[in-house]
Amino acid sequence: MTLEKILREKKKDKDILLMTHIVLGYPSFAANREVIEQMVKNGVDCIEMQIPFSEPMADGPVILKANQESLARGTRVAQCFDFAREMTRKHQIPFLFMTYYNIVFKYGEERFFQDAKEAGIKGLIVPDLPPEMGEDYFAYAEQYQLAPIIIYAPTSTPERMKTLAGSATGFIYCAARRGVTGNNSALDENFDNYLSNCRAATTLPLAVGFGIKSKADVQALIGKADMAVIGSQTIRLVDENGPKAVGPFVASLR
Amino acid sequence: MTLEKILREKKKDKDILLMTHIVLGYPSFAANREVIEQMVKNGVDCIEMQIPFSEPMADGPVILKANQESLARGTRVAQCFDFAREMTRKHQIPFLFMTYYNIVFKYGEERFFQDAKEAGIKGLIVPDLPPEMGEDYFAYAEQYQLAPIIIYAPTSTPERMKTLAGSATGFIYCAARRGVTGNNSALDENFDNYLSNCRAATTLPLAVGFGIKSKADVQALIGKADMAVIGSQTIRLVDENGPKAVGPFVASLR
Amino acid sequence: GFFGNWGGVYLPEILRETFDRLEEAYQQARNDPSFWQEYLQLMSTYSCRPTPLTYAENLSKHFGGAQIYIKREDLNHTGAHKANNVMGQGLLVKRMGKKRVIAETGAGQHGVATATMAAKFGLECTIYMGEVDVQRQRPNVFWMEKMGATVVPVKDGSRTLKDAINEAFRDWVSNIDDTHYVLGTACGPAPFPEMVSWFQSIIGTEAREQIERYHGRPPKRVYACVGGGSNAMGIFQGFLEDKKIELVGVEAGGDGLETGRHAARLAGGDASPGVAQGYKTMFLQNDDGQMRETHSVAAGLDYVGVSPILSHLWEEGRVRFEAATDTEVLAALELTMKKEGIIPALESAHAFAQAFKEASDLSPEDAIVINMSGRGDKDIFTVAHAFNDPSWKEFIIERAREYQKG
Amino acid sequence: GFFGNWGGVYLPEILRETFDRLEEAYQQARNDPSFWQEYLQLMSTYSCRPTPLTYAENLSKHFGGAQIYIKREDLNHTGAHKANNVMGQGLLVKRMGKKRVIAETGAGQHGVATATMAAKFGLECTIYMGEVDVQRQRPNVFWMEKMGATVVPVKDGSRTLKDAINEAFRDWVSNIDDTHYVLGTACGPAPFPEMVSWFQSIIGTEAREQIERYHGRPPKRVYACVGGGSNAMGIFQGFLEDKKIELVGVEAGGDGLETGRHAARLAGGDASPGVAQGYKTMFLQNDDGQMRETHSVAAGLDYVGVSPILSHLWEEGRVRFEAATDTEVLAALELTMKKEGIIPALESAHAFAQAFKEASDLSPEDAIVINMSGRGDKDIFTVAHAFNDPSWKEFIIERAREYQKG
Repeated sequence: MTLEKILREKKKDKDILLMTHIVLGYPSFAANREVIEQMVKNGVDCIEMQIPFSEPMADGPVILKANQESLARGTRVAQCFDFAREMTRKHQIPFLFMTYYNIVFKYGEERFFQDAKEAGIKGLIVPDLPPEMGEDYFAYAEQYQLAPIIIYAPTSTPERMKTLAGSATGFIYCAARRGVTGNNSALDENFDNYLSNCRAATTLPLAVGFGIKSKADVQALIGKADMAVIGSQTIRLVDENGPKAVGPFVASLR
Repeated sequence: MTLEKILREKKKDKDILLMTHIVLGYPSFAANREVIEQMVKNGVDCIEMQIPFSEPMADGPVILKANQESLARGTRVAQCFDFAREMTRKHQIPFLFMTYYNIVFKYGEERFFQDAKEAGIKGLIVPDLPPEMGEDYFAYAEQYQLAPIIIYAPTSTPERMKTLAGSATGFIYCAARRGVTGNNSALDENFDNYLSNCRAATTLPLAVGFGIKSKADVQALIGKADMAVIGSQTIRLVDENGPKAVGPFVASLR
Repeated sequence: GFFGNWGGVYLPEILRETFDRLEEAYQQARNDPSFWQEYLQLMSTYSCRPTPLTYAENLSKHFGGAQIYIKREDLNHTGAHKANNVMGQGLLVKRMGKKRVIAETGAGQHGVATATMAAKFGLECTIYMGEVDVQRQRPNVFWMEKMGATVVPVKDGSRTLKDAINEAFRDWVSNIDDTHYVLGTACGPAPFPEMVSWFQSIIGTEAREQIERYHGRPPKRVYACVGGGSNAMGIFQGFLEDKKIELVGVEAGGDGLETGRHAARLAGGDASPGVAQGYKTMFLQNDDGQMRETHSVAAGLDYVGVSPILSHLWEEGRVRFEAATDTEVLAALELTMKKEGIIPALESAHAFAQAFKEASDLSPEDAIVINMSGRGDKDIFTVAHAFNDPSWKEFIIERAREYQKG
Repeated sequence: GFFGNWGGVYLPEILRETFDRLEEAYQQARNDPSFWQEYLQLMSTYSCRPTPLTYAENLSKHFGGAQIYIKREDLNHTGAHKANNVMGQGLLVKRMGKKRVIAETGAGQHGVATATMAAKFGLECTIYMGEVDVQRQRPNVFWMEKMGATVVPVKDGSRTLKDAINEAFRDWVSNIDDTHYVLGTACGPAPFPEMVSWFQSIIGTEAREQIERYHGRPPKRVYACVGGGSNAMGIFQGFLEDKKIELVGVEAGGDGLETGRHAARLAGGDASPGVAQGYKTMFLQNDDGQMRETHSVAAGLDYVGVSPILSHLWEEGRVRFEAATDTEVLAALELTMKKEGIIPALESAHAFAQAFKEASDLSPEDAIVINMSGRGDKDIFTVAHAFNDPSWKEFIIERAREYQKG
């Protein structure tokens, strides 16, 4: 089943879907395992697993630090694939890889898609690869039927959104505001306009991320978006209270 | 009696005359008093008393330091005149002032000559005032009958010596070598040529200074010069062994 | 935005609009002859352009080969070629009507240059600098602050240049409307490599005219150090079309290519193609694509990537790349000071070191040009430290003693 | 050798021959047009002449009076106008066939400039520097030594500039045949005041041409700081003959003229005529003629005498003299950095301070020129200290800690 289809199926029973984020190898693969377990048990619909990169330009301090510490502890890309294979077999929700383009490029684009497919991954989020720069990448995505998630930004014009939609499958990731991951967003009127523009540009499900931390944030998205993305907040939670804190938090969101 | 005449009289009884040097107020006027007493008692023929100056450009480290310490202890020009008055009344040898031109200039040239005359001073040694720069100075010297001592240097040409001799009275101070006060001189063949040039340029007595420290140095000048000048050496002596050491040293020189 | 296989704009969607507008402003400026006139006017009245080309008579005799000429970017305002780029971008900022500039800085020179430009143009200015670098490079921080810039110590990650770049991008994505990011070298996403090279081309244009005037004909070789590559791009552009002139880019050999502790991307075989910080070039990275630690005595050369334009010229064989080790560089610096009374920056001294290795292979009929990208006297802390000067250490200790008393 | 009542050659006989030969060489050079051509050529290829005249748009607006232009001697090689004099004397040394140069230095700039010239011309070089200054100014000592000079710490007297001068003269009288004493400013016995002023006149010649080109007519006023007076003589000479142009020399007001802790010879009433260090001028001295201690935040202005030519121009009323206090100077320095991105040396900042006091009295139709004699960034130790910057102190203490560990 394609990612889009899976999400649409899940959406039938829920007001809004939840996607969460982890950084692979941070604080350890064992912790990742536990956190994912907690997430899945508590109703998360989709998980993006970030393969750490030494230059995570679009990430804020929390995820940046997680990337660097994971690498400092020796995390290798091959381990990430192994771990993904393990998770997709164990848990019946879609898993995505999130990373930066250099990881894909250096791995070899086709090989990356092959291995990701083989590992049961459903889609890829690569924030520093606009479609203009990724002809091969998008071709392989189609060939291997992995969703190349496209990101919209508040600065994207309606025309730009249409163009981008042409390359998208799975869902559209709508960055809720300017800036990087981990800061607060104001879900105000401008934001509603922005989401209407997103909606108008594509028929794909819309995921909204950047700065979502509470039930109220999630509630505010019902009817406007299909999926809420929780990023840095679970990392903070694990840092402060350990993997066990993730379950109750996720459960509280919906 | 003019300085020249006094020296010629003294020379009648001696192979060579001795001139010594003190820095006024260093280590104190009391010490100066004692040192001069020792010098006169032991046959010094003429004493140059240096009025200290903050920028003694032609002096080497020993006399430089003496100048600066004297000033640091508060020595004033007026005290130097008072002290000179006391010495000239007490001792029957000629006393000269040695200083730099700024001391004379700032005091007022005519007043300086007047007061020096009144204090019983016989001549002035001002190493940084060549005759070309001192028209008034040399006029006052003549008016007040104080000898403006002229200095010859090893670099002075015979013509230059002749010209300088035109401004000189008292005696000619022949600097024994290049450099500043307080270093060693080589009294060699070049030196003999130099002294012949000096002798040829003037009929005035010749004093030879810079670097004379021992009986041998003084002996070597007999027949070639009229007066040997002992400068830094007595200051070193006083620094190391006190004023009492000066008498035996001076006595040993001749 | 591509040069052969290199370059591009690998950026998050949030920056796309900003880059479109920047590209537009750059193209307009480039097509408007009055812009370059304004730039030349600014550089000849605020900085000291044209900078001289100095004939190094003593060095030439010493090596007994080629006649050595030195292009004196050290005599620019703020002491390095960095001024060319920064003042050019300043004019562009005025055109775009932005009110604020940000920049990253490692050793601090680009930060000082940017703060200078911001003061001159009346712009708000924030400089991102790794906390470690803030501590190491206090003098530059002091001047930046005195010129009115806010210096933000970046406390994330390794707290050095890379993290400062990340933080500057983060600021930019949050403040795209009023802010321009003054990138410091001919790297990064398009149009930066081309734009920075364009501003720096003033070096090559002048040098070409000067060497022909003094030497009567073009040089045999042109040497430039290569960190990001902007000074090299600057001087090479004056000689690129004449294929008979050999262009030599000199990278940081650090402790030696064989030790792995270096920053040689195009000389030696340790780098591989990659995409980071918004562009594709040869990076020093591991098999996974993680950037490696680099090493050089010269902070300005201590960088994982390199101008995509230089990667292209390397691939085409138009520019030869070499590396000079820290030890060779200090020796070249010392010789240049003693023989010519000129103090190259540690970065620039790499170009000198390579030129010295090769000067005697050429004939006295031939000329070579070394680009002296900046002056070394501003780096007293680094240079005295690099020479391990005992009196310098005593001096610092004595100073500290006074401050600790106070 | 006299300028009105001032100047002369008050020297021991031992130096007469040397000065005669120097005077001769100077007159020959002055009458030989090819000498000046050679000088111009040297300064335009080894240093960065003509140095720019920068329009200070922001400062002009800030004061709302005269249009402020800055003559940029800071962009010279070695960072100050000192290079003009030193390179000129270097050419003269070559003509005289001497093999060795000596110089005195206080803060160290003239020493660095002389060491630079000696390296360039292949001359032996000894720099005399008070032991106290050697300890205070380690960075400059470091560069002098690296350029091959021998720096001799003078341990006599107060172990500062005056004693270094004495020691340099002592060296000279002992080594007259092969050695030239490179005096650093327009003071001392003839022909130094005139000769140094001649070499520095390159500043005024350029500035006159530049201001007329940019402003369309001559300036109303020209400001220059005055220590020994060489940068002031340099720029004033371009405007001296046009009596409508007011020339303003700015001396070190230190803690204020009323405190006695200053170095103002011609502004204020504390100085009197005197003769020292070989020439007659206005000196800060007591009633006995002993030189006084002077004080200024700027080491280069902290001197008891002043160029005899300036004493003459003062007496004639051609140049107006003012004093700027340390506090005014630091404020002017700070404002110039913030408004223009330019860092004047503490010495030069005196000229800025006085110009700022007066700029708003003039009309926007009028222009004034400030001579920026040198750059301040090389004086980080002094400037950061003068601003009492706490982070600077921490930085030094931290550095010292590392060295003490090592």
